[in-house]
Amino acid sequence: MDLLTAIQSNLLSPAILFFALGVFAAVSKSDLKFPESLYTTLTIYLLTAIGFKGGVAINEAGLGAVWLPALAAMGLGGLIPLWTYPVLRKLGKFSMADAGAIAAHYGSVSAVTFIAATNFLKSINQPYESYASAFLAVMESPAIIVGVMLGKGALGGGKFSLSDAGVRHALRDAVLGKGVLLLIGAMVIGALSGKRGMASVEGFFVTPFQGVLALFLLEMGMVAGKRLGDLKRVGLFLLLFGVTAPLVHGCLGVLLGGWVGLSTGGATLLGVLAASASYIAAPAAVRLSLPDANPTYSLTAALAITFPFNITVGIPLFFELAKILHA
Amino acid sequence: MDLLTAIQSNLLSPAILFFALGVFAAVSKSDLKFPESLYTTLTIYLLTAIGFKGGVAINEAGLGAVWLPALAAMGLGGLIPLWTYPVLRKLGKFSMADAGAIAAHYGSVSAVTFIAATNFLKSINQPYESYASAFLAVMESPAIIVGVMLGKGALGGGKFSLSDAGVRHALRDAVLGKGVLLLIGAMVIGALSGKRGMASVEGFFVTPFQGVLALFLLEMGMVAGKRLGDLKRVGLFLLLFGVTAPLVHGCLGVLLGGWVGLSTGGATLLGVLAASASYIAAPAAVRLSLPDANPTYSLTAALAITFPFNITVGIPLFFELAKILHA
Amino acid sequence: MDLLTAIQSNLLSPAILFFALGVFAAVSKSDLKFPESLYTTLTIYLLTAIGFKGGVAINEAGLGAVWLPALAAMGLGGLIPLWTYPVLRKLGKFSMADAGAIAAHYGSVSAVTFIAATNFLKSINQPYESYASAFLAVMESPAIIVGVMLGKGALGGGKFSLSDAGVRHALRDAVLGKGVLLLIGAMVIGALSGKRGMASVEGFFVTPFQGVLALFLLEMGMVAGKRLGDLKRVGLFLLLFGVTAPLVHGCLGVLLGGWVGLSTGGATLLGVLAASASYIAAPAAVRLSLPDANPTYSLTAALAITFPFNITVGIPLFFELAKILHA
Amino acid sequence: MNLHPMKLVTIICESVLEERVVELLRECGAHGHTAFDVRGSGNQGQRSADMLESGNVKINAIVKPAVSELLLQKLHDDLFKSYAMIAYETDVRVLRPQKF
Amino acid sequence: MNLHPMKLVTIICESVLEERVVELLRECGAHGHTAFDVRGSGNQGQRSADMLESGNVKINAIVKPAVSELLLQKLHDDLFKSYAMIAYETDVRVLRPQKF
Amino acid sequence: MNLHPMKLVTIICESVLEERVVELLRECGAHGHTAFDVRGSGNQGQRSADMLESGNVKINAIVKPAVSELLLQKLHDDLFKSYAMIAYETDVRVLRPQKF
Ligand SMILES: Nc1ncnc2c1ncn2[C@@H]1O[C@H](COP(=O)(O)O)[C@@H](O)[C@H]1O
Ligand SMILES: Nc1ncnc2c1ncn2[C@@H]1O[C@H](COP(=O)(O)O)[C@@H](O)[C@H]1O
Ligand SMILES: Nc1ncnc2c1ncn2[C@@H]1O[C@H](COP(=O)(O)O)[C@@H](O)[C@H]1O
Ligand code: NA
Ligand code: NA
Ligand code: NA
Repeated sequence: MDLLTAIQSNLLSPAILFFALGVFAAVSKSDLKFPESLYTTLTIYLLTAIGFKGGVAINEAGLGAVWLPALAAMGLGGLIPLWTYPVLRKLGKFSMADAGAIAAHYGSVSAVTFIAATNFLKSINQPYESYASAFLAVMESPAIIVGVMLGKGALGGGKFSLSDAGVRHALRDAVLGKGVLLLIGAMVIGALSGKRGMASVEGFFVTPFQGVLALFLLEMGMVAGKRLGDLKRVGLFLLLFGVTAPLVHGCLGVLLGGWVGLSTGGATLLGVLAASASYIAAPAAVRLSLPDANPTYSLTAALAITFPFNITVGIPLFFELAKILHA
Repeated sequence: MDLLTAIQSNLLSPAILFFALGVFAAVSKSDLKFPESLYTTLTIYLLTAIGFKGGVAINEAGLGAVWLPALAAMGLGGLIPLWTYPVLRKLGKFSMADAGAIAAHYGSVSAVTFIAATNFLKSINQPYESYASAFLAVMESPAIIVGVMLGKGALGGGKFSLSDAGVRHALRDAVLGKGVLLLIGAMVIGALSGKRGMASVEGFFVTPFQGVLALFLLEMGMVAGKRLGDLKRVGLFLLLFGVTAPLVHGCLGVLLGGWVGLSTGGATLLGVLAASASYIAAPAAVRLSLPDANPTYSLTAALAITFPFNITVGIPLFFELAKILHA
Repeated sequence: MDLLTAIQSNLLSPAILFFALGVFAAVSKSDLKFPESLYTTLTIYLLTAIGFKGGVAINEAGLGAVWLPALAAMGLGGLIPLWTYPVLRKLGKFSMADAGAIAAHYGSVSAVTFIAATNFLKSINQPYESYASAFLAVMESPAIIVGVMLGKGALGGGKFSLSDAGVRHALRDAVLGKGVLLLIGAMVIGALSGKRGMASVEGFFVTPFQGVLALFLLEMGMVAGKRLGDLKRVGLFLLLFGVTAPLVHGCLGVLLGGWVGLSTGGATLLGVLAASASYIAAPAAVRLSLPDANPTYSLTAALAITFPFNITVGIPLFFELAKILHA
Repeated sequence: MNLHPMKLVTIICESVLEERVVELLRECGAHGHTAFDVRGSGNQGQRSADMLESGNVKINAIVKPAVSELLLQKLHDDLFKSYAMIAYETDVRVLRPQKF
Repeated sequence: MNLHPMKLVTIICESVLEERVVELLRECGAHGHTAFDVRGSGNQGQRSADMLESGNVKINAIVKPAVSELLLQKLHDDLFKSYAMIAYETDVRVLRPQKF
Repeated sequence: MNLHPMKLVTIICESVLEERVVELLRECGAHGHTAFDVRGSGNQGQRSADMLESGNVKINAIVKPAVSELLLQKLHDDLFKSYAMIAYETDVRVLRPQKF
């Protein structure tokens, strides 16, 4: 299967099509509206399921196989803001706060993009390290901390201080936020209960999983669609950044994945993680600690540009790259 | 299986029994209460699932097989108000607004009644055209538009006007309301992703489907049960109408179904659709565009009379009729 | 498998581990929060599913097999307050209202503890009477009524009166509350629709059941964890009571189960029911009818002491006891 | 336009009380009410709304001044002592006084 | 600190009306609004919020006194007769008057 | 019956701020609060409540007049500039003044 076939087959998967339907619903101003609690419920389900499955995989593969690539993933996440921040400052002319905020979002990761990538690999029967959700878990926080410090000017001797109530709340959210807690918690549970545990809860965490993702992407499509109107306001530079950054970071991730010994599937996933931008953990933490950053910039770029780019074109692209690398 | 056995087996299905439990809960004033978001969530699930399955069926059958019966279904829906309106005006002595409102509800369709009918057919192993949910999708709007125009006196030179804010909102809701959007959207997705798509989301859209319907009918039972108290207020005429209209329209639908070449199962479904009265799309649209219509009339008739009649007696009845017709 | 292995295997089941994760989330003040409607939704699901399955089992076993143990269970529930009340009054120095309230909670039962016990038995392939959920249904109300009467001083000629609005509402909730209604309602439905009904809704009420329980226990863990801070306030006596009462009642239940002819699994379940303390039906009914009772006492004891004790240590313990008894 | 003064009575209490409070409202002469679920904290600790049993509800009723006085008195006498709750009165103006 | 008097207009109506009422608010000159779903009872019976179609919504807007008057008048003329709804005005004080 | 005047402070702000605002309330001397999730629109656009991150919360606290003043001042100084939010004060009357 070449790149075009891969992209096409990806575009015709129910999950992606439901995302498109959501965008359409938002743009056409339909009265379709998800109940406010459904978004959170689906998030909890997806994070728990992906964490649990990853834990069962760790139980089987052993921690020995996981620590090196996980460390590499974590490092990559923490480093990404270090080059995106100056680019945003110099080329994008963003304020310190805005540049730090955007850098934090792009260094952190998107769980749903990751899940869409595992679905893509499954649909084409491409094996991958199922413990890869451990990378997702460890990549969420570091970039947020680095990005916030950059945005506060801490590296230039600025005013990053733990006595600031916003920073304190933000740090706690970055390290112990619901995303990390559910992912790592469910992972530990999966690792402890192993195959026998999986057998008992498979009918909930595995059987309906892909369908739930499709429903969630319908809602994500509506959320992203409502942000399309903001595209004009964020400016051309950020539009370009929203596509270039995932391309660059995705390639880096794939390379790093190959280098630390991941399979074609695993390297694809690390690429996808690096390419993805957070819209759950990062927005809340950044909003609290960098109040002067305009959330429209980071959220619109992450949700309305990078997320759709990754789930439609990015995933098959990084997969093709991983294949070439392993050939 | 003769009519009585069919009715009896239908009455003992979990879905119908859960509906009865819901009515009991409402009537006995139990403190059972579904969270406000659960009703909407279940609606979204049922509409998406039924649409998606229909789309996969269209993908297999080809649009060529679908368009004629779909067109017939649509026509039937649009025509029903044309005779129910004068009946309600002349015999029922209803005001123009009320007659138009009720006509709109009875021309439009009830997704849950349709789903209960497919479950009935499945439970007796009766095959049917699985693309029949396309009929459901196209029958929702036309009757609403016709009924509202009648209620506004448009056909008698009255004041139906697009500059009326209520009418504008109502038209948009009728054509692009969440019901139609989810049904048609999921149908297109099913048609595009086909069998491969179905394989991936089957564990969500098919496996738990009948159980979710049972839970939804529990809630519907509570909603209908709360309306039982209004039965006195709507008058004897509407009580009779709530049973006669589905009988007449159901027979019409079965006949039309046979005429356009549907199987016994398919004709049953078209009959059920014609017999059913809307309580999702129609109430909102009608409320906005015919504010002087008393919603107690249309909602009580649709929910507390016609809906229970159809899911208990109507479905097996129309099935028997379809069998006779095809024998 | 001896007691320690049983306890250990129970502690490593996903459900128990998710409970621990919930406690951790609450204690660490993570921002993880379940949407307010999710708790209710999961409760409705669990009660309906367990009731329905029990009904199907009754359909198979016949009412003849069920009535004697059910009556015994009901009697046990109603009697428990008769000795816990004086103990709480004399040894615990509680006020009449408080002693009655706590007695009502401990005589009534916890559906989730029961479900966790059936899961434990299933995971070790121990058969049990699947109609045992009938015991759960009949044990909920009697203790509440007895406890409230005791708390009102009715047995000492006190002021228990049906003209008290609180008592009236409470009685209705105890007898017709959502817990009883869903359990008994679903049970009747299961008994009426039997195996054929089960076949149609199995994908919803059985397949994902254990996973849903795990998710619910995550939330229960958070609820219990938030109450840990109240442990100091309830005093040492209640801490001891929260562990001693389930031990005593659990043994009684197992003995009674053996005596009325239940299998090892069934006797275990009756023990678990007797040992469990209510935190759904009892709190609401008691709050309305014994307003002077401090809900912190009963809820903290039931939720933060007895519930965790039962699902971790109690269940395997009562199972071992039942085994010894049947050996 | 003619606005008429009325009293808005607000009651925030344990969810289990909703039905009783609404009954009380009717008895005192209120012709309607509005309710919704809230979370909160007060003397009796935090009330989190995750279980109905430990959640709060906020109930509003627009009533004539005399009704407000009666209502607050009754709440005080019957419920204030035993339950986690607060109640307060606000001045509002409405268009159709006969409705309340 | 300088607090400025404003009017808080509250509208409780059938959920289907939300969009129209918000449009009306804008037309009358409100610069913002807040909305949430409620249940309630009134002249037109109980409204339970289990179906959107039979639920209520509560809409708040802080506006200048002149806007409040215009708004209530419009609600009265356009919607009061046909729909289950109430509206009322309260005096409030804000810090940044130019915002409203 | 003896009603005592109090101030009701209402804050409508981004959901992420809830914890900070409640802390601030305590610091300024409020003895309780009530909160619930809302949607709305204002200067900073529409806030839809589908994601916590873009939702609003409405926080109420009944406090003594002095506390209200302090609170509004603090909100103004610490949060108004950077966040989507409004705050206002209403006069209310309560039965048990010592509770607030
Ligand atoms: N000062 C206050 N301001 C606003 N709401 C309050 C206040 N005090 C109490 N409440 C609400 O009333 C409920 C019961 O209060 P309490 O009886 O003090 O525990 C609390 O959970 C809050 O929702
Ligand atoms: N007196 C009242 N106090 C508070 N809310 C009311 C009152 N009357 C009506 N409402 C609310 O307004 C809605 C519509 O009222 P109505 O048009 O009287 O049926 C009701 O469902 C209640 O939510
Ligand atoms: N005039 C207003 N009336 C009622 N609520 C408002 C008003 N202005 C703003 N809000 C609420 O406060 C939130 C933040 O406002 P803003 O900072 O203006 O975007 C909005 O999302 C609304 O929920
Ligand atoms: Na990234
Ligand atoms: Na119809
Ligand atoms: Na018990």
